[in-house]
Amino acid sequence: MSSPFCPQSVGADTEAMLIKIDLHSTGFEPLVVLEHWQQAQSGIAASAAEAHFIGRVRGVAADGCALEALELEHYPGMTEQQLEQLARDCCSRHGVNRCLVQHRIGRVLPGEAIVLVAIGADRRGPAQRCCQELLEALKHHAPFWKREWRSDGNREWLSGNTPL
Amino acid sequence: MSSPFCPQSVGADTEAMLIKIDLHSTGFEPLVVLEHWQQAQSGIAASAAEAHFIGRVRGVAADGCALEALELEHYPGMTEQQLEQLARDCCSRHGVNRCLVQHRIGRVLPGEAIVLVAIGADRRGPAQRCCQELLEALKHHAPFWKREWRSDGNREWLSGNTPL
Amino acid sequence: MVSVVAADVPRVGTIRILLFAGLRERAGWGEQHWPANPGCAAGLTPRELWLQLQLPGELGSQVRVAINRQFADADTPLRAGDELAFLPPISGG
Amino acid sequence: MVSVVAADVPRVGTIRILLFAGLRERAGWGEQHWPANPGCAAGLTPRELWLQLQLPGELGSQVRVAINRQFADADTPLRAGDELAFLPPISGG
Repeated sequence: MSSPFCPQSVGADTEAMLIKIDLHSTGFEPLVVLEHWQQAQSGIAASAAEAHFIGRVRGVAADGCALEALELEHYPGMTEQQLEQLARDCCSRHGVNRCLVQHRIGRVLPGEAIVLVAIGADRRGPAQRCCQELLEALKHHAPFWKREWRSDGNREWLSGNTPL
Repeated sequence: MSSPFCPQSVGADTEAMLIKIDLHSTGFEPLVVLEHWQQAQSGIAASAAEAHFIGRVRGVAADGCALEALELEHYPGMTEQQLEQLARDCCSRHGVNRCLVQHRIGRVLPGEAIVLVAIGADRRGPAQRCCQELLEALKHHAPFWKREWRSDGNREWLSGNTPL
Repeated sequence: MVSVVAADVPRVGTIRILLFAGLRERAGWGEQHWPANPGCAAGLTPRELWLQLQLPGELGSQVRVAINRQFADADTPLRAGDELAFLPPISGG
Repeated sequence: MVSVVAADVPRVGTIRILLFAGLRERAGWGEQHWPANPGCAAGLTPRELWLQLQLPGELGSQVRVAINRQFADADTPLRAGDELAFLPPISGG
């Protein structure tokens, strides 16, 4: 149904998929990055549904010791390529059009953000599911490795992720 | 295992459940609210996993017409009580300890935030699941009603939520 | 326990009835006080009031009941001083 | 297509082999160039290199293979100029 009083909107469906991925070798502020990301989506064009996830370094190592820092090694070149591919696949599977992935590399301190995933979509279900799924995908299929620097002097490479 | 070099941390488990709920009769900025909420959790005490959801008013009404505004009526007194109860139940079910719910009332414009749910937890699974579940709970069990003010002059009460 | 907003002191011996949103507009009113002598309201339920007030729509499938700001069964006996609300389909978030 | 970072120009006639994280530390090296004459590397696979290099751990169950920065099967024939990486268990995010 269309009338002169009821113009059809040009919605998010017609926009290109927008994926932004960054690796940070120093600290980043998730909310500051989110603000810049949102500013590119002003007014009516803003996503009706946005799901975010922020992961931070715990203060405690896997063995219960206090943690001094987490070291994040990665495979330069492959990491970026994999993140891009995982994001693109996940977004098109869920039909979402906006995706932000930020990941730390190097030495990360307790309380600092390691990862930020944000998804913008027209519906809450796809936004939430895509955010969850992309987080799992990058945790298992992007070439990152964590080493714990413990306060007792031990340095241990982790052989996997914490349980979901 | 405990040694002088390996003090046991006092983790989030021992903290009380922290629930913050607000109704806004004028616009609120989700990222600003989140920033204040996060500032209460500084340094190592910051949640290792944080899941957010932001819902905004679409520019298009249910019938495809352009939307001028969304009117949000609620049941003062019951709304706050219900939100508190839903949040408390959901958080204790998922074992999470930090919860933020912000909801608009009154006249809300396209692009403006209607709802923000944020959950802080020690693990990503509980954070994400609790955020999703609490959003569904408040959409169906907190006494809010939306009326669309359409650009063709129609004013229509919605009889439910958009599909998940 | 009866919980009320400061501006709306309950009238002794009445049941305060509230309607919201589309239901309020279809009924043409948003608030009524129904006489209910203390001790004599026994047996009066939201379902009976719904019928007596000839409210539009279907109680149960579409319209939910809250007594004193808690969801309640439509067959719960009401007491003088209660705040009863009929809630059309919720659409928050 | 061989994709390389600017600082690491591939040596013609070799396969560049990379190790990471715990695997690199246990092996005691992070990068090697394995001779592979163009056309003559046929048949040489990551699995064979893994055995010849006597790398620690288990290929497949623990260690994954990437060829030219894409996950690949450990039995994929390698070609001169390829970048081969052995990836210990991933723990990102």
